[in-house]
Amino acid sequence: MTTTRRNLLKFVGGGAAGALLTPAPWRLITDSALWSENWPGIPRPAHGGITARFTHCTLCPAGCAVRARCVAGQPVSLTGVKPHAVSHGALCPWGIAGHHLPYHPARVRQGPVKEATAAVAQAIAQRGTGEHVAVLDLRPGRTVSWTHRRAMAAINGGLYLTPRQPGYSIDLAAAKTVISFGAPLFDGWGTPGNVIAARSIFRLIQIEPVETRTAAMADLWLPIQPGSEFMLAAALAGNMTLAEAALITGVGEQALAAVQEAAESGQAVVLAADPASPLMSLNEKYGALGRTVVARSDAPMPEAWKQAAPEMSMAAAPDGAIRVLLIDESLPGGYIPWRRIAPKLAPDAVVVVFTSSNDGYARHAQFVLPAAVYPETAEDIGPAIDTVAAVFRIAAPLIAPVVPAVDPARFVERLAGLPASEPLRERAGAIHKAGRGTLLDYTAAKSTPVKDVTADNFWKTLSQGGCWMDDSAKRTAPENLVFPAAGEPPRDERPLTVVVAEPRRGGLESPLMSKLERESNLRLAANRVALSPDGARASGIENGDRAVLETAFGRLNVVVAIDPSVPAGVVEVAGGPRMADLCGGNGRARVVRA
Amino acid sequence: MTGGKIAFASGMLLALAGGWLAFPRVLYRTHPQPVDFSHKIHAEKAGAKCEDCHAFRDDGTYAGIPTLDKCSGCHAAAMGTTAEEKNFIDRYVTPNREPQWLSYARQPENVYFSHIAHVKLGKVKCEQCHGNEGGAATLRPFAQDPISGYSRDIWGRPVNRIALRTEGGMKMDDCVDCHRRQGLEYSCLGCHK
Amino acid sequence: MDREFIARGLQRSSPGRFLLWILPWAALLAFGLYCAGLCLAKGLNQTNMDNRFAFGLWIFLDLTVIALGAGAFLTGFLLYILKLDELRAVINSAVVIGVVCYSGAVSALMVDVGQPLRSWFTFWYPNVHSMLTEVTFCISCYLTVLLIEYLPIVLRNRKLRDVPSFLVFEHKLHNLVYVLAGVGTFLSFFHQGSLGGLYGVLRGRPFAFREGFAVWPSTFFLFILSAAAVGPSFILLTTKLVETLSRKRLVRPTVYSLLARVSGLLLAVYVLAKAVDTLVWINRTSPGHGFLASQYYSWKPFGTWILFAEIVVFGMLPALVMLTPRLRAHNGWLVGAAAMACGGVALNRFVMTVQTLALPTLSFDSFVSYYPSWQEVGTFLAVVAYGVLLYSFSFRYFNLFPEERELRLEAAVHEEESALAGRY
Amino acid sequence: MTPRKRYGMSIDIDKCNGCGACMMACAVENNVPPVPEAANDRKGITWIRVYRVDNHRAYPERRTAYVPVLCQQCGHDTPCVHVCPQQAVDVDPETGIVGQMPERCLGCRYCMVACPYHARYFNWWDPAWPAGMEKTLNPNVAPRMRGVVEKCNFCHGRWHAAQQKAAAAGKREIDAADYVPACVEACPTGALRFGDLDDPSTEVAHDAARPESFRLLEKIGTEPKIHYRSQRDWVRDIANAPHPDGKDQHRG
Repeated sequence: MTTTRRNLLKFVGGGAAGALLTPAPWRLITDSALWSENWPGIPRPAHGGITARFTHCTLCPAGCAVRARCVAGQPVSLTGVKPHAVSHGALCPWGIAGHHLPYHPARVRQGPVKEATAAVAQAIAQRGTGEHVAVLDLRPGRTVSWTHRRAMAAINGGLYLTPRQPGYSIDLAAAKTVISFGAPLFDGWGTPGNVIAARSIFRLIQIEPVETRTAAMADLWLPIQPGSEFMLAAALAGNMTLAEAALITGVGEQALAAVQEAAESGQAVVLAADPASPLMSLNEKYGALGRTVVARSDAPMPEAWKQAAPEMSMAAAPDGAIRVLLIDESLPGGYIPWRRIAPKLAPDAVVVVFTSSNDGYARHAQFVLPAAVYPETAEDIGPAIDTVAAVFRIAAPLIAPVVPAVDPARFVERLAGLPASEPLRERAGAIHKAGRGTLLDYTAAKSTPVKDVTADNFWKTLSQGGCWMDDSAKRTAPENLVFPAAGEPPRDERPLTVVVAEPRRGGLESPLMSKLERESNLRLAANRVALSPDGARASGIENGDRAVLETAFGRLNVVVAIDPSVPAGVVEVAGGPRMADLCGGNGRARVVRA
Repeated sequence: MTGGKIAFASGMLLALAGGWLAFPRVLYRTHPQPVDFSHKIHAEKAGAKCEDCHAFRDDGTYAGIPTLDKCSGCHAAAMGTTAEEKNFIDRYVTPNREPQWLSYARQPENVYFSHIAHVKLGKVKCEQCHGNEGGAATLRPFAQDPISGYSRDIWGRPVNRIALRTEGGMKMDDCVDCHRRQGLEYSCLGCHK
Repeated sequence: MDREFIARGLQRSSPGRFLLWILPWAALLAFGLYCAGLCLAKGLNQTNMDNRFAFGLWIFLDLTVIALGAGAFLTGFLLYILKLDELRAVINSAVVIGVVCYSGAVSALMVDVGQPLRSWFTFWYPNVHSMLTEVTFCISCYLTVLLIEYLPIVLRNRKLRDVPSFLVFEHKLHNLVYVLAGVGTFLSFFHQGSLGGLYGVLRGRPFAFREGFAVWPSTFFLFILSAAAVGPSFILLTTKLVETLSRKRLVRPTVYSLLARVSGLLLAVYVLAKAVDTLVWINRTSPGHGFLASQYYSWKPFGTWILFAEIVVFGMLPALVMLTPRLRAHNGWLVGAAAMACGGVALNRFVMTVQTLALPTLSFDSFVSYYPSWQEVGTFLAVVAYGVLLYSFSFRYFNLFPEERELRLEAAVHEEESALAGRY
Repeated sequence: MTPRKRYGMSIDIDKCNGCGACMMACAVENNVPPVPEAANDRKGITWIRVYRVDNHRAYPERRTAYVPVLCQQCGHDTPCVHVCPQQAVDVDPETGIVGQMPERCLGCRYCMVACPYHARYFNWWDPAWPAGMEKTLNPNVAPRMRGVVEKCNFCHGRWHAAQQKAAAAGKREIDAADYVPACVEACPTGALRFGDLDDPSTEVAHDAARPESFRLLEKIGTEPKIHYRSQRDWVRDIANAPHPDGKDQHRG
């Protein structure tokens, strides 16, 4: 037999025919289809025993009780704890995905700890007379806040700065009518479960220019001309006729009369988006002070802690005199625009921020040190605006820290030369000693009076995500409640009023928030603004266009959504540090096509 | 002309031989188990039953292959004289390192299989699916299909997919056979996740 | 070398000129294959399709191309079963067009699915209720039939004929043509229909949903009719095009006339059926599902003009032209009408695929639009380039038009005669 | 054998404040990855999606409501089931749940075209979690791969877990309290309820029978098992076919 081309072809043909009669090709076809189930990049969830662990959410002052479903110890999903006296088993979308934060790709993972320590020490040593060391605590009222305050008291010229605090609590259950001037009741104002549980009791009148989630849930929504809230308040206070107010606010006279009637029919409370707003003074008229607006109560604390620096607002701090500013941004809180802070700094000031996010003060500080995030550390949560009885609840860590984080309290303690302490434990001891209130043990699903619990068990239960709650005391009116008078807004020729329709605290949020912000349009993403069809047309902007939001303080690149529910002359934005730096509350802005 | 026929036939024969004889051998990649564990010895000498080591957790999930602490309970020091035991103690027990057992029966991620439902409600014996693993004196090598990544026990044994008798096993066909016989076959998501 | 493959008695351009013609198409094909490769390697995120526009350019291409390729089965049917012998002049060309269209469509589909490795599941675990199963089975079977029909054309190549066994094989295949034509017709009926059924069964898309007979919605029959109607038109068009490009006469005018008559007749029947179907749908089917037909046409740019264009401008008009002997005899009218008929079917497929998806179904949906990405367009162009190339090679090396040689001889004789006549 | 169930959901639109907790809980429970930056609201995967709907009036008369839309689990002539060419979609006769098998799916997307509720989602990208975040995946649900379709299956992983729990207790029938989808569990306002529609004692069966209850696109005859309700006339109108007016809303 000779090897010809033809024979070679026949050989190959025979081979092909033969191969088809073997399992090989068929098996390869099926195997490759199975390979598509397992091709690289598809992660395999870890398996293991399933347990429930408990903690409290630290993402906002609400501090909702959290039940974590853990697989082999690792939390894989979070739910509320029901039944719960305050949080009622509810969690907000941020809280539901809180266990993703340690793995956030944008997290601050490392920082110049040594350099920052040296620079701070040097600045303290070299500071001139009248120059201060200050801590800015974005979430005052926590136990570590007291550490900060004690440390600042120990340092000569130490200041303890905080954002403006309400200084009162709201007992929603005591209200029959809630007149809300843009307070985002259903979107971050208080404890979600508490607001929802109280919702069936009160009638909600929401006064704000755009239909936010809260306005959509209100019994009555009054779409008001942006910026004219004080006129409406003046009319309610009787300082202006309803007809005049109707003309200015754009709210019909009848609607105003209805609000007035509801407000005066008893048990009304006025709430405002800014808890320190002058609008809150209407509560005096409606007799809400001491009934709905009540004094805040704090959990007992060790006597020794009272040696602490007083809370000071940023405005009260002396100009150009802060040589060292330590910003505790480990938990997101009320962001103070940088333009209010910058004038307070000395020319060669050292600014250190403890944070997990690059979005806040990290943009302004010299030293950015990584802070731990929820649920990595044990800490307590300051009081929420709508909890009346004092509470002490600990966010028990659910996972080991993913990055080497710096504890701001330890840093400040060391700076002040205070001995290292276990403040949470000390405070738990003080609470136990006071002997009041009840201990909620989520693991055992029971509550026990504190006096029936040993100190050790009390601490053990708390440190596993338990909660202490004070007995309901007699409501008293808040003391020293002073609301500043309404100031004149600065003149600004820009055509649009900025309305923050999407409250946002800043800080990290789960990457899965893309479901709400990009994969659907349920929430306004940080880089998006909404314009009315008319407003967009005036600027020559189409839906989805890139544009620049321009205010007196700067510019921001945004994507525009056109939304007929936005009134003309308004640009809806999402809150957050960048927006706060750009315009603060209700500024004026212009949107220009990019 | 005959030359052509011979060429055709020889090509065919070669392919047939390759496909039927060589292919099944090269398809699977075998890996030895980290320790040559003898189920037989443990069953006979220690009188262990399957569920003594392969236990359920409190929540009803199946814990699978026991972890090292279960072994260390008895084997903190050598109990016998075999080299394999000494090896096991030196390499795993003393340094407290988990042996990386290769599970013959690990189902694909997309399979939901509840041991407790089968054992407790269905009264299925371990051997019915796993075969007489408990009586084996030695651990056979772990054979894996490198393309699909699945163990030979759960996917594609025998390679020609012709089974003369319906036997217990852990392939989807085996599951479906048994469920179908008992009228317990409803939907994909009954057993997939 | 090249010469040896070209049939005797046929004149083809020089290899250089042919290469010049091939090169741009080959470049386009290469670019298209790159695009398709991107889609396969990186996934369908390379396209502009999305959850709302889950079908895009490629499905439109598949539906259109398969409708245009219907000439293959219809010509076979008319020639072998109904014995319209004139069509022998275009049958080979029709088969090549069929092969081009069907293999192109199948290749595009392979890129279009998210998991091509699992495409055989449809054969192994078929869901017999799915129109797509019917489509897959019939198209793959019919593509096999087409390839078998294509084989004799290849084997009759001048060089390949040298192999005696090929010739024997070719002869045997040739005896099968009647069977193949029958099977092809049967299969084509079903997959053209089920391609229509694909949309007609969509209860959730009242714009596409139609009632029908037994398991088949009316679109099933409309698609068969419309595909059959434009098949001959497309053959007519391609033949005219090849005649223009190669500057040769390939078939006799009577063939064109016949193709136009068939096309016109079927188109007329289709337009009638489509009109009746539309009326039933507007007045009964759609309102029965809670959807007023008027709302479909209130979303710009899809006004009622599209319905008018589909039925009257690109349906009735070309049908009338092709059925009128005087107009049909005029080359411009003839080609124009055939082109319009093809355009009409493309428009119909566009409406079925694109408009169906663009329209909202829920009251809070918005009307959505979609523009294909360059990767999608590239893949689309690859199919076109592949078609042009396959057809060009087939035309060069195989005898696609049996009358070509006779016509050339006739022309030569005619030229001689007129030359003679001129001399005297 | 256990008696057959017909699981369904009731949604009180008047209670929904559009917070999005259900969407987050769903993605967490079902191992749905976050999408790449390039994705928009038409390429993402949200098994449950809350739409903003409005009354088509201009500001200040405009009013908004939030409507969570998930797979409506059609009970009759289920559009996606009979279009799938390879039986990757089926209805479980025991539970009435429409199931999707990603491993069987070819990715042809015909089912997505068939679904009038846009409740089916395609994996346009390879699933990708930020490094470390894959530790938070739920072991009861298998992650999907690129190129397949997925959708809500009433948290079938939870159904499995409930079954396993019942089996551990030696029971064949699950405890109703053990099987609640993640969205229902997460809803802070209690707008979502879940249960057996065939059991008249359940809250959902009661809700479904209320006069203000409606289903989306009921007229097309697919018998969806998600029952919405609202006291507001204009909200109930969303059940019907779209009107072309007032459709310039882009954030819905």
